[in-house]
Amino acid sequence: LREKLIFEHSVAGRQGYSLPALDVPAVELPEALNREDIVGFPEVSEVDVVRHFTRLSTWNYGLDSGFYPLGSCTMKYNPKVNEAAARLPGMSGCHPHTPEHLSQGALGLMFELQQALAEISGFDAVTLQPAAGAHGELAGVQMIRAWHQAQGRSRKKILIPDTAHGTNPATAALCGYQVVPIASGESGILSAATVAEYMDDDVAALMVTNPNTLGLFESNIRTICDIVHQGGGLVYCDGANLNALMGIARPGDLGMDVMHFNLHKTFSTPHGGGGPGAGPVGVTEKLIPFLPKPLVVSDAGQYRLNFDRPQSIGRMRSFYGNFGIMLRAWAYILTMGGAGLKHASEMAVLNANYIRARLEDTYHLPYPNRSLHEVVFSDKQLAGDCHTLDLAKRLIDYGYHPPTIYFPLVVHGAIMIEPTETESKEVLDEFCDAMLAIAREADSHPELLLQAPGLTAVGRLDETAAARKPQLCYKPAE
Amino acid sequence: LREKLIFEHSVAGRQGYSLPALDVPAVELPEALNREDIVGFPEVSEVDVVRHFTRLSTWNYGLDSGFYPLGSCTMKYNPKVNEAAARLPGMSGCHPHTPEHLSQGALGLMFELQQALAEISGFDAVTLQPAAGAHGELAGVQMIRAWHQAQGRSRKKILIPDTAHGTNPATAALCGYQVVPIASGESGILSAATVAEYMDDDVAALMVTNPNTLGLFESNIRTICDIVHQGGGLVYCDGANLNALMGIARPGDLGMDVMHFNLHKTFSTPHGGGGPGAGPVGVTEKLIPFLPKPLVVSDAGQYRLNFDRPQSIGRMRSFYGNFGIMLRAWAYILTMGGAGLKHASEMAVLNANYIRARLEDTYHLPYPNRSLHEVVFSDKQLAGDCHTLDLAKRLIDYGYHPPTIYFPLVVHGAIMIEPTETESKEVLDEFCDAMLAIAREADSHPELLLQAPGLTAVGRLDETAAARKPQLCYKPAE
Amino acid sequence: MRYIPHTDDDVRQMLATIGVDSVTDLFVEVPEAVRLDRPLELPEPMSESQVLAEMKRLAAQNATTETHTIFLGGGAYNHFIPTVIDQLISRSEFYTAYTPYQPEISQGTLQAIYEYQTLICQLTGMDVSNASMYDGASACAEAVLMAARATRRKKMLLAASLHPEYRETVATYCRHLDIELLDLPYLPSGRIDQAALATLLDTETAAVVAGYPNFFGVIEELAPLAAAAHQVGALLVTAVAEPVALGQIKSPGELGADIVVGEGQSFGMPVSYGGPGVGFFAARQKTVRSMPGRLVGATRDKDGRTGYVLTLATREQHIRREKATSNICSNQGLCVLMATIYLSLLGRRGLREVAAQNLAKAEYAKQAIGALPGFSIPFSGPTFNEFVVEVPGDIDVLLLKLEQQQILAGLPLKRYDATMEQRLLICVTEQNSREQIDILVEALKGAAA
Amino acid sequence: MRYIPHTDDDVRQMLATIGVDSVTDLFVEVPEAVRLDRPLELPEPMSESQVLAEMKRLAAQNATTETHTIFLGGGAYNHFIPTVIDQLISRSEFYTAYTPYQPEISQGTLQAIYEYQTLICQLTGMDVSNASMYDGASACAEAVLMAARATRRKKMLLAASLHPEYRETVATYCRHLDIELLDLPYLPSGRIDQAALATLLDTETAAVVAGYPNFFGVIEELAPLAAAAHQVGALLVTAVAEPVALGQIKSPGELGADIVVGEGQSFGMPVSYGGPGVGFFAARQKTVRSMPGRLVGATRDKDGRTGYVLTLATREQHIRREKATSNICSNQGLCVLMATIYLSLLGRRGLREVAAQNLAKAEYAKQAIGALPGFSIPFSGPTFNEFVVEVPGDIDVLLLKLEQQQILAGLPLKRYDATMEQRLLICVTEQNSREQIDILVEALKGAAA
Repeated sequence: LREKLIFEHSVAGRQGYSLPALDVPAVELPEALNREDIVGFPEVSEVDVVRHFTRLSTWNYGLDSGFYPLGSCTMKYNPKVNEAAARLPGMSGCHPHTPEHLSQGALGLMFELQQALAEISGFDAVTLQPAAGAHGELAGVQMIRAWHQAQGRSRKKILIPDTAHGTNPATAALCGYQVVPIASGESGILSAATVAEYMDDDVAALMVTNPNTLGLFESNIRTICDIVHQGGGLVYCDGANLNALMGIARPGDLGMDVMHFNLHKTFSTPHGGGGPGAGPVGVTEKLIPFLPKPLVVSDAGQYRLNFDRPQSIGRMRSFYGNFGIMLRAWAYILTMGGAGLKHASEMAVLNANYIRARLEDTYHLPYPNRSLHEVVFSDKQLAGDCHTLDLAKRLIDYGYHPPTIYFPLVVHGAIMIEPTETESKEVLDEFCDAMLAIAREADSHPELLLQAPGLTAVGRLDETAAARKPQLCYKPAE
Repeated sequence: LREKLIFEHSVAGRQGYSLPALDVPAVELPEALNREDIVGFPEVSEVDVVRHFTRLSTWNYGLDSGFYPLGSCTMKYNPKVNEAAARLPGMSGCHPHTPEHLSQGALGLMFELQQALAEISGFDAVTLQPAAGAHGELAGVQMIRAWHQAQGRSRKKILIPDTAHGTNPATAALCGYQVVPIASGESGILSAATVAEYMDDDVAALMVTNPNTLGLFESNIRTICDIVHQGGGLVYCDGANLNALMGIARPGDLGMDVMHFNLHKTFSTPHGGGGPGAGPVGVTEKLIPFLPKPLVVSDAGQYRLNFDRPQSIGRMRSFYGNFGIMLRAWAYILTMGGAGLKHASEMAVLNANYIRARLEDTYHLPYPNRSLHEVVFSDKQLAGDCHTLDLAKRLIDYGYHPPTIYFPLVVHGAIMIEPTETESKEVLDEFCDAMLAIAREADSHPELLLQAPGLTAVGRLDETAAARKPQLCYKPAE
Repeated sequence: MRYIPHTDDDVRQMLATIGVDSVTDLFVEVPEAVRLDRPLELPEPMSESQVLAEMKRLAAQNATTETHTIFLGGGAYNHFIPTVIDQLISRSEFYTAYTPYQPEISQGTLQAIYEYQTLICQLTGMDVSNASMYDGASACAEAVLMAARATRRKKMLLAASLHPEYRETVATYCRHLDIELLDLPYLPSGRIDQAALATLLDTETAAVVAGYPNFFGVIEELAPLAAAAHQVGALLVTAVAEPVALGQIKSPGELGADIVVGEGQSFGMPVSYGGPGVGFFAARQKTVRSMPGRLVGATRDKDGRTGYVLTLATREQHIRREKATSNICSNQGLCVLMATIYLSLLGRRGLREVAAQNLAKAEYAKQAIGALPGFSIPFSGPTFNEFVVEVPGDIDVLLLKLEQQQILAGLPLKRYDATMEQRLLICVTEQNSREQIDILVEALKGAAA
Repeated sequence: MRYIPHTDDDVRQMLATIGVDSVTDLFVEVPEAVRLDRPLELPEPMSESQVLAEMKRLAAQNATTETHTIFLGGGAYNHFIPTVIDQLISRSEFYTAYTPYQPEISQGTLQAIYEYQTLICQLTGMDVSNASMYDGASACAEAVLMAARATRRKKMLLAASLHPEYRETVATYCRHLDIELLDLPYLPSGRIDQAALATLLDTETAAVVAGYPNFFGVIEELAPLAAAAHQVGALLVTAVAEPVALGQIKSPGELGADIVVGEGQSFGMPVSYGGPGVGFFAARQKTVRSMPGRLVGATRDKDGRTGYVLTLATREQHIRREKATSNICSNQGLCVLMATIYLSLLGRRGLREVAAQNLAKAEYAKQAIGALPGFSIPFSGPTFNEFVVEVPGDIDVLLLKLEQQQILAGLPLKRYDATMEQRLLICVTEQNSREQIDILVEALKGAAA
């Protein structure tokens, strides 16, 4: 059952809004400025709108619909109390230009969150301004560059292992750096020797994800950080996988200099179909002067915004960041406490290892080390013509959201599973049973995989056609 | 995909709640009173609960899912702003024992709603206490009996036409009355002569629905009321179909003495899968002393509850009624205003007549008079072995909630369609197209009807087996 | 009009299809003489923002736990409501659906009711539960009617300690049915006087109706009541206005009750100025066919899949009309769902813990207030989360003094019983912190000084 | 722990399957030396009721339209938010899903984005819109980067009347990319000085960046700017911080803009202390492949059914990594949905009516305040819903006096520009009644007297 576009529901004269009568004289703009019409905009009733988006929603799969083991995305349960907190009128209704003495609740929350994230990560200071992980990366690498400049150096290269997220090289490039890829090698983790080999006095930084995108802890990280530091460089940590380490080990203690957090991963804020998230950044002492401005500070029990930061890299966006997301993360931290966060990391790692143990005889495991919060298989042992994509689509028929596929790039046909701690053993068992059943189907009835999914609103879509002749905007038929 | 019962998700030790630590000394009850366990209760996490009920919801069909033309139920759009209003902490959080001077908002709202319902219906006073339509009927018939008693009479019979809702005779019986059914005759409406024939001095009241359950206006109602009144009886109006008459004609003006409203029908409050509703009752002057207590009154700008009502039939339930539902109805009335309510009735009648016009050549129309807000067909012209039930189930396959079926009882294989005013011409056209297509299918491919529905979580269920050996409570397998 | 989609053009086309000239022509069967010849006198229509502003204006005139510290119970209870409940009941598939007449597209509602029925059975210790009724008071009235049907007797013994609004509602329902209602007095303990019961009980007696806990918060001893009633062939009806208590006190079923009714508002519903809540109603297996209200049962479809349907409809009024077991034709669907979600979240341990906190906090308050000079606790029986206090001086003055400190100290009982003009019913739940209780105690002390 | 389902028994069984003895053994690859040897120092865990209470405590310390009459704009706007929006975005299928990587089970998100892209195109008069960016300021920075890529030039002319936070953000993004940012001054009208523009423009110039309306609420004349820019092969980038204006002012596309960015918070999102909102980004067809951010396109499945997919991913970093058009790898999904619902509800007439009310109310306020003794309106250009006022006396004292009357009168501009120490930016939307405006005017008069 197709749901029409909202534009196709439009009937001239229908309306879905109401306004109080205008209580002041109407004003006409000069003709040169005046807009007569918004051609194409829909005219629908409130009922039309409600049914339209309700129906659209039923074609989506969310965390509350079932297991969503998308690797690298930490799709943990999004607590409902956080949503209620974010909707308190005193929170959502506070204007960003409210005088500081009349927004102490908002400022206080942000200050406490900065402190808590610093404690969790082992960094000395945290900015909450960046709007997402990649935005945090950008702030982080800007700070690295600003620090080098302040030292009077202008290094040009950034080292990035092949297990990195794609945003890492993109960010480095956006800051004017040349990207030097490093191979992580057979073990899946960086060796100190490799880093030493690449390190020279044109290297501004190493960007590393820990645990990395194979779910492996970078065991040599302390030594690697020492090597980079001795070479005059800094180490950037992509914090996307912090969910494996809370209360276990702190990136700041490991020798990293900068790290972004993904509040929408580690701290349970909803993913929203692609956002909004929030990407705070933690730094060590020496980078504090370069943090974006403003920063929330506490002065004699009053919270205020400090704009007077002459060495700051400046502003990453308007206002103070995605406050609504910070608020949810703070509610999560209050709920969990320190012991609860550690327990979350432990159970996340337990869950991933359990899946690994249940599937490793059937699915090829390209890296043998003990992995942490996620596990990466390949499709090497999948029978016949069936590949990772087919497996993923077949999982949809079984009622699951597929794992991340074809990432990380170092694994051919990668299947990257991150269960998170909020899933129960029963859920994992049923999922593993499905994975094992699909492996058998690949052998006995490969067409079940190749033609999947079968129960969705649409079948596999022609992405090539979409890209070849892009249709990005609805135009009514003439 | 079956969703297990919540009990089947239970795992010992799992928990879905949290409490602050107890801040006073714990207390032990004497052993004779103390309960050790609640055997069978589930132990599940918050995530389990959220997924379980989210999945259950997807097997339901609501108004926001699509057209829901359930006759006699007035399934109009449930405005979202009313839901928001009901959730204001100052509304939902007000305790019913709050002193009157600290609950003026709640009392004021109830007073204004009483006044508005009186104006809409033409009655002299309104009680908001009854919790549902049938509860309002009970209050109404109790008042009729109390009035007769106050007059020193003890009449024993109530006249009820065969087009009445089933609750009417049940209510009369619950008040100790003997029910005398009257045939409505070929025109589908009551004739004055018939009523005169049955009227005698043992008749306490006539209970009538107007427009009646065939969607027909009781055109003789003024004369009929006169006859009943002259015979010393009263007329009860079942207000379930008020959605046809707002601003058009008022039951109080027609000569009725008592009427219940269904706020969840006429006044847009949500049906909630079967409730809660609210069933206020309006009465003429002479019945005011008998209204249930307490009643909200206004004294010099202060609202208060009047408990001092010696002739009152008493209390119908605890507290003051379903305040949360009244509040939504009041928000609806504020939104619509007088002209808006009249427009709603007009468009509801237009919609029903449009469906009638589009389907009357194909579906048998047992009563030829002009109907108002709903239209009743029969399955007489449906081909082959297909009956009303099969048509209804086939409509599910087309994406619709079926109309009311096999009611009213005077129509064999009745199909009772009430579109309400909130549906657009496009929705009605698509529905009529489906109805016409199904009529053709009944001829060409009857199995499509007989085996419907095909796309639902379960197929047609064995209701006979359910009633023969009732399983009303889950028991775990031993 | 944002809820009515008709454009002028739509109306024109539709009238043409119908074959009439104007909307007025659709109303030809409504005689001119009875038509309303003026506009309805109601407030002018408001925009959405105006409606919300008006509602906020009204809401600001009501005291709530956001503005006051509240110790009110007496049939409605301030318990914590987990956020999950509102999220789930706000799914339109639940709240915009109606009675599950078409089971194939109503399995969500039906399965939830089946789960609710099971939870109520487990909680009350009974065999069958219906799909809910309007509220505790009307459920109690229906229980009395059912007892009369089941025993074919007309005499009812209603505990004087039963919630007075339940008693009044029972009276209204029984008014015209020749059912005799007699008072069952209570002792200084606040419990039913068993000696008086022995005198009143006879083979004409249909039922004994007791609160559990009763209106004074006192926990009755049910077992002897059941034994005495059963000896003469009468039933024991138990009414539970505060079902959180059942997390800590033995189930009525275990103690011999035959029908257990009550109010479910405590299970995840806001107090909402007294409604909507939900009446629960549970009974023994043998009486299932004479139970009032809807029932949901499990069955199978043609492929053997389990599904749920409304069942035993032969008891209902749309089939048997005046011979139906009651005139109720709905249930409190969405409130049932709220209770089901609440009880699922709290579960086996959680409900017991919440109950334990209520018990402990109320006891802490009772001891402290009872020890205040001039105050006393008139009933000696064990209480759950509310208790009666005898206060010194003018009670209205006392309460006003506390209101000025933003405290609503309790429910004065004189409204229900003129002989209780010094008595206050104080309720303490898990939502009241020790600090709040201490402040109440100090405030009472100060106000009485 | 209510979010973590593991029982002790589960943990034991899972460890056995894995083949290790304890949870600690799972962390063997984390060297002992780097493990944290103490508990995290964070507040003790709170129950749900405690978390809510703490959040309410904080919320009560913030001024909002529920506590104050507010005339703040300057990049975030108090518009009425129809209730429908929150109802719909609270459906878990929307808000708990992630980026639509698997289109077959993400058609809801994808179709909504496609509708959003279309609405943005219609509103801005452009050909293509991306699936959104973080906010208006960062979208503006991305537009500058795109202009540099598209023109292969490095000189940018930024209007001094552009929102200062947009200007600062552009500066941060351009910091290390050898892009030169020059100021484009404004006239006493508050509009860009076209003579100065003529001097600054040359064939090195990549783009002219103008606010529309600008930071002072003044509506720029875009057509001459576009003409001048195009003459030297430069682009016109238009940044719209208050897109409700586009309901009443001509679209930038119609006037010749090449890239239109802006902040969508006005479209149904709460001000939320500055975030989240949504950055919109639209451009001409020919530059689609150099646009940053995600794009959704229509396509078909094997049975010919229409469906939507993320497309032109070759511009993205997960394929081209350091050669990607930007490092952005998400969009503001849920905020996009809010804007889409808002614009659908208001539609063709509604957005124009809302804009007309903003225009009229702000003009009413501007006239009244401009007429007050000692007050003046420094900029003569036409304004939309905000305007600058020059106030007499100490501005901080003035504002404090108004705060005491629960009025937040506007944004003092000295924070952004020390030369503007007497200037206040006042914003009036459809949410401010005439009565509120009259009170503001009186209060300003009184405070200055």
